[in-house]
Amino acid sequence: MAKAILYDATKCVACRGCQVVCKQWNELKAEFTENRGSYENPKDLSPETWIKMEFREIPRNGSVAWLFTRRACMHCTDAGCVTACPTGAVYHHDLGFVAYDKGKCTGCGYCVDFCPFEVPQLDGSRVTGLGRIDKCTFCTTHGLDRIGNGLEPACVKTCPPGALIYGDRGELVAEGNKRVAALGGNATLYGENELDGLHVLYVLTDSPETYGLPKDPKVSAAATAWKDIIQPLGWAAGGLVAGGLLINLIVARARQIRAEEEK
Amino acid sequence: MTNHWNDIANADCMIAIGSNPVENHPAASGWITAAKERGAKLISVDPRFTRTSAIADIYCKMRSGTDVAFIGGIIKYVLDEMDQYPEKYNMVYVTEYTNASFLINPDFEGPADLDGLFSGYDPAKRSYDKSSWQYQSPEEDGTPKWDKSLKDPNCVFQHLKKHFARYDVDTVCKITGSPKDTYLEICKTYAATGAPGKTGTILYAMGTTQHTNGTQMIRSYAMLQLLLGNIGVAGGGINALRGESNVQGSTDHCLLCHILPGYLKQPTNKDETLEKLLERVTPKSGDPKSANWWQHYPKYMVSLLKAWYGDAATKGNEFGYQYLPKTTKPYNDYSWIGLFEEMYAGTIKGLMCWGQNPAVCGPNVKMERKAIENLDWLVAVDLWETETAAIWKRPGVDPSTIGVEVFLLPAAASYEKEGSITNSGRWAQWRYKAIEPPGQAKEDLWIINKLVLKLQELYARESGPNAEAITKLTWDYGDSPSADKVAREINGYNLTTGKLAASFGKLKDDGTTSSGNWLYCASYTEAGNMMARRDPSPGAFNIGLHPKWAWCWPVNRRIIYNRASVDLDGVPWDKEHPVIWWRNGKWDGDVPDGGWPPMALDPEKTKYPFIMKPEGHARIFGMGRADGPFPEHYEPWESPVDNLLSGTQNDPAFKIWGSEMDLKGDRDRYPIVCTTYRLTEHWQAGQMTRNLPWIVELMPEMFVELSQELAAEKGIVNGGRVIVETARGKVEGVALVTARFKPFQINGQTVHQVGLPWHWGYTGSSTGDSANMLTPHVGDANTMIPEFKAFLCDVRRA
Amino acid sequence: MKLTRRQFLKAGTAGVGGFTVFHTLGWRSSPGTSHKASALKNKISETTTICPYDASGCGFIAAVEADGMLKIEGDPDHPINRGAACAKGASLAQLHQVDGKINPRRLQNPLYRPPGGRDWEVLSWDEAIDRIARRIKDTRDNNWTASDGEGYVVNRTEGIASVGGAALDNEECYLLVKALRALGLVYVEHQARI
Amino acid sequence: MQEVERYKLSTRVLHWIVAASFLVLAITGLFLFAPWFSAAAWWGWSGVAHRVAAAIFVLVPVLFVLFGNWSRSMGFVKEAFAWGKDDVEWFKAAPDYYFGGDPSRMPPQGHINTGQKLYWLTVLVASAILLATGVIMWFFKGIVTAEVIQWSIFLHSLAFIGLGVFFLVHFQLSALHPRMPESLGSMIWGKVSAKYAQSHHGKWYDRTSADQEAQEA
Repeated sequence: MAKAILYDATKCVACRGCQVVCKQWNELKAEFTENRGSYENPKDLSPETWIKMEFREIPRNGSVAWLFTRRACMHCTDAGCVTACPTGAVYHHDLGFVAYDKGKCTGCGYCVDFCPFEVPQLDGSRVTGLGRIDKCTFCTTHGLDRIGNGLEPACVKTCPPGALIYGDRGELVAEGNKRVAALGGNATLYGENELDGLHVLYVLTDSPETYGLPKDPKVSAAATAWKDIIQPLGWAAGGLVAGGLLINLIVARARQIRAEEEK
Repeated sequence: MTNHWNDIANADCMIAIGSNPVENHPAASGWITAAKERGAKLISVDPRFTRTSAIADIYCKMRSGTDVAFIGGIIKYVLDEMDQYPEKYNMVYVTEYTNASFLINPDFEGPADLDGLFSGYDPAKRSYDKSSWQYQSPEEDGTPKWDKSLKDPNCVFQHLKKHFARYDVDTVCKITGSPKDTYLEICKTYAATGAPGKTGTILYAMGTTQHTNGTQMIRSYAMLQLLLGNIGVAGGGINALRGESNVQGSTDHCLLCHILPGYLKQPTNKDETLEKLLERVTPKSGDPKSANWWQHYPKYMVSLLKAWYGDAATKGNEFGYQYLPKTTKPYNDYSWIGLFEEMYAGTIKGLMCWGQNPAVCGPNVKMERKAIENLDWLVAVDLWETETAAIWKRPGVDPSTIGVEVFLLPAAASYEKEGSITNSGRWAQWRYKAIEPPGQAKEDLWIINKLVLKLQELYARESGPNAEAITKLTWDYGDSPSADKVAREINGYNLTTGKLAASFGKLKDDGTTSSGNWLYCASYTEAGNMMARRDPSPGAFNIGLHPKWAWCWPVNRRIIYNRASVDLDGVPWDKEHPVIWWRNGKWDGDVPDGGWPPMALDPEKTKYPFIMKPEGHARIFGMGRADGPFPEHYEPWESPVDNLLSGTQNDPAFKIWGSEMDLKGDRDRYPIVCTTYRLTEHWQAGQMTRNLPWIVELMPEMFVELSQELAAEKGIVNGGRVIVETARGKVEGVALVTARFKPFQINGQTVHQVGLPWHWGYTGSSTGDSANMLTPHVGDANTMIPEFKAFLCDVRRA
Repeated sequence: MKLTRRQFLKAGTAGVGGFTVFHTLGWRSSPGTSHKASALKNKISETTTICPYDASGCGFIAAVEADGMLKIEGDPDHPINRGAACAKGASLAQLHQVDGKINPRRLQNPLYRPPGGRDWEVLSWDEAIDRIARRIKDTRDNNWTASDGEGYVVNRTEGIASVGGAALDNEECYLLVKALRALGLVYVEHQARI
Repeated sequence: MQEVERYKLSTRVLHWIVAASFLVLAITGLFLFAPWFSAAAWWGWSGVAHRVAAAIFVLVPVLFVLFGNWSRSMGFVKEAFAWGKDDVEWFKAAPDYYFGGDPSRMPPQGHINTGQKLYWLTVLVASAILLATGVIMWFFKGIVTAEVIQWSIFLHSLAFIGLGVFFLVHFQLSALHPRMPESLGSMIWGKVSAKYAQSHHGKWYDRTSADQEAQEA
């Protein structure tokens, strides 16, 4: 049974307890930041910041609305990172979300390159490519596994207004649709069908773009091409040639020996 | 809070005014969300669109310091409606439970007659002779003189109508700068909670208290709530959302100049004997239906003295009353501003700071820092190197020129020790030690104990003036006191049996009981430490009282004045959310405000519900205040506009101090309104958050919020640097240009307002300018709480 | 074992309903004595505490491991916050510990700065208490008002002031006010005024 | 026994430098095809090795071209593109020959034979692709669109497959194949026997011996 998080932007107050509790649970360090004319910080997700709240001011009804959005891994079903990850370090957990096994990571950074939400971030040197890649693991990091121990994710537990709910994805989709219907207007449930279904669902009062979310996210064909073409092709070509060469070697040697004997 | 956090969920409408609960009480604000889920409306009134406004159903901007006008307009709206549609309101509540029907001395005149003043004003003393503000003498049987039809021109209700007749919507909006249609929507929405069975709550905080007329603003809230029948009911009340974890407890224990534990009065010089004190402070009522709870004052005072002086407190020595210091000046002169004025003048030589950081948190800190510099010695007990302790390190000073000797003592954090704290909803909750404090850090309890033991030793050896006050002080906590033992002392004992006192009803004035704080009597009984209880069941009527979770004063009553939540037959106004209910000859539900039967059922034995007032009725007319029995709109001390309502520009009764650093800015030089506030991410003077890396990451720098319009005018860009200057000082910060601040149209004039968080200072991991460099050294006429929220500034690009 | 030792921070009682109002929730009652309960492993201590920031009175659970690692999360049994924590509450552990070590900003010794001094000096507690008590006594005795200008006996000192208390526990506030008034202080103030 | 110089020292040095860097590149790149090797990635240090090797793989030949004999270098490059009728013959005869058939049916070959030429061509083309896409992936993140990066990754991998597979053939034929006993040695010592040269690179042998004779005469 797939699990998910429902984020209700109408309830969120951007207290950012989730941002901090995520750091506590996952033992992440604080980052150096600056005030850039906003309440928002750090600048973006990073290996030390797996979730951050975004603040947006938009005009509404002659006044202003202050929209808050959760920015963290969306745990896509059609996940660019999972598709692109050559080693299976990023994988779909049995419960549907995108988990991450650091032990298998080669640091290739393809997950960074193929995420339609630009969630995983490489923090390190551009020259050497050395650095850390990390992202929300839905609290399943080895040794810090809440889900496996029957707990809800840390961000969900900490959310004071209950803007985050953890549960069966199907139920949450139904709940989200109910809330969106009650809100009316431009309200949207984001994530029900995007990328074959996200495991973080958003109840939004307005269009996804208003909240900075891509309207119709897609995983690049190149990601699929890598997993579906490159890897099989690589093994097929490599295997065939290696096999051919082996036969060639055996045959050639045998015939040469025979020729020498004949001589 | 008259009610408590969980109770907010029972409200039908909530006004957050002078508060920003979502940002400053984020977790408890879950109960606001819970109310909204039930369909309740949230109204956010604030000069700035906040995170509370972001989830509000109605947001209305209001210029800082104009609350009385804002609420006055709603009161007028309600009074007008009461004339036309009395059935929409709970007139029984207004007539029977408040003093609306009481007749006032015919000499009384108000601002409508006296150009903004009340009768009895003496401009030279800036104070009132209140003799005309009194009830007419009661009938012979003790019954007050009243007119239950509310028609007598001398009754409170008619005075009220006359007073607020001037607060029409147009005038109000010209003063506050609120959009008229939004304002009317608020009047309509909130007035709807006046229907019997409907409830509204007012959530306020320092945005209200920190004005020269803050007390009157709060009174305007309370009066509105009384008119709407919203006090004592579930989902109602007026709720001060307090800002520090134990500021309720520290107030209850009265670490304040004018009171002793349990809100007993600090004796003045004229209270020469205990008898004279008790005579002055114990209220009397001739009305047999008035419980007049404070008549028990002597029991609480004597029990306090017994707790402090034990066997040395005897009838013969007035229970040690003479050991206590007495004051001479009006009490406000000893309060914060007066204290720092005296320190500045050099009277005060030594200062102890217990987890407080005046160099950041005080008003006009430029002056208060100078005052701290004047001390001979300073003891700071804290977790961190505070700005106060590091006063000699502050930017721009040469340490060698600063003579103050500083002791900085390392204290334990909240979970490095054991004890209780009392939240805003009056719940006293016990907490435990999770980990040893780092290094040599010690509990404050340990530090206080060591100091007192040493002082007792010194005075026993060397003596000194009034030495017995120290040597005879009961101080038997051993080398390392346990919070448990102290908690028992606070609760008090029956000294005859040696058992813990069961409740303050059992306290006596003959020296046979002790209680360190009568309000906390029943918090620790023979049944155990009530504050440590952890049964989360919601309790009676399922309104979230949680009566077995921890303990709340008084006597575990979760909603105070709850006898006003029922009609004269003891039946709840709101049967969906009953607080108490008279059934089968007894009260069910919360601990009632006295167990007397309902007013209509047993006129002999019953008592009025507002038991803390000698007249038993809630005071719509409040004769106790320094600046008038009704709230009147006055402009802040520094204001960009003239008072539109009268020729009296400022509250006439607050004290103005005269040191050379108590400067006032004029509106030509400083045309912009400035206010200060807190953020979700930081706390108070900032040491408790500016030293936590996770928090600093979220809010790394001091900033200034201003409107796009003002920024355009001044050439300020978002993310750039900006300087805010007042007559007192200037601060620099990052400019946060936002659509959440909008200029006000005040009587046809454009008035800008800017705002700054006040969390920064010069020590710690994240440093920045202190907003209190800007604030004035004036305070409320009644409480002397400083004016942090409305003053004048100018803004420019750095 | 890391996996199980995390269980102390219990799952929210609310589950999918999240922040459902108590009307529909049905609180499970827990034993009245469970305050220091349920150390799951002998390497763990688990303690309930109340948040030291605003006056909401939110409950937290502090868990300490044998190696001193500290984590503090909202107490799911607590009626006010039901396991929730804002940014400040969620940072509580950093009051004590940052990245597994004592917060380097915490004071760990009594410090002394002499008049005109340019730096702190470390004092022992005994020395600190002795010196402070001496300052208090001297200042009190030298600035003693036995009777005021109006001829009344007042027995007070205006030479010493005390501020603060909202960050202390009730028991500490009480002992403090008891001591201060016994010393004859009248300038006693704290956060409630400002 | 008479020997013929087949590779100059500089050529051999260049070959082995390029070969070594290629091996590093191939192995560190191969981790992406072989998840069970991921531990060998050493938390991304393999990526560093890949980048260092890439720099060597690209820069060393470039330096050789820049500071070496320009016409000789161009001669090498031209060799890859010089195709003729003999190459067709070679393709016809090669399968049997390499499976140990009668060598006499092989048409005479130049300095490098058709197969080697094909490999050399692959090296040049694939390297160009690897270089271009590699540079994009390395230096242009955040500058070009995600799509460009994504397709660069695809092409880089594709080029690697082509080159890698051909490399296997090259390795076998030059180091293991019984028909090419002197091939490996020639790249190490630079010389082959005249007999080997005559049988494997007839045209070249004829030309070089003619040159030699001319010089001697």
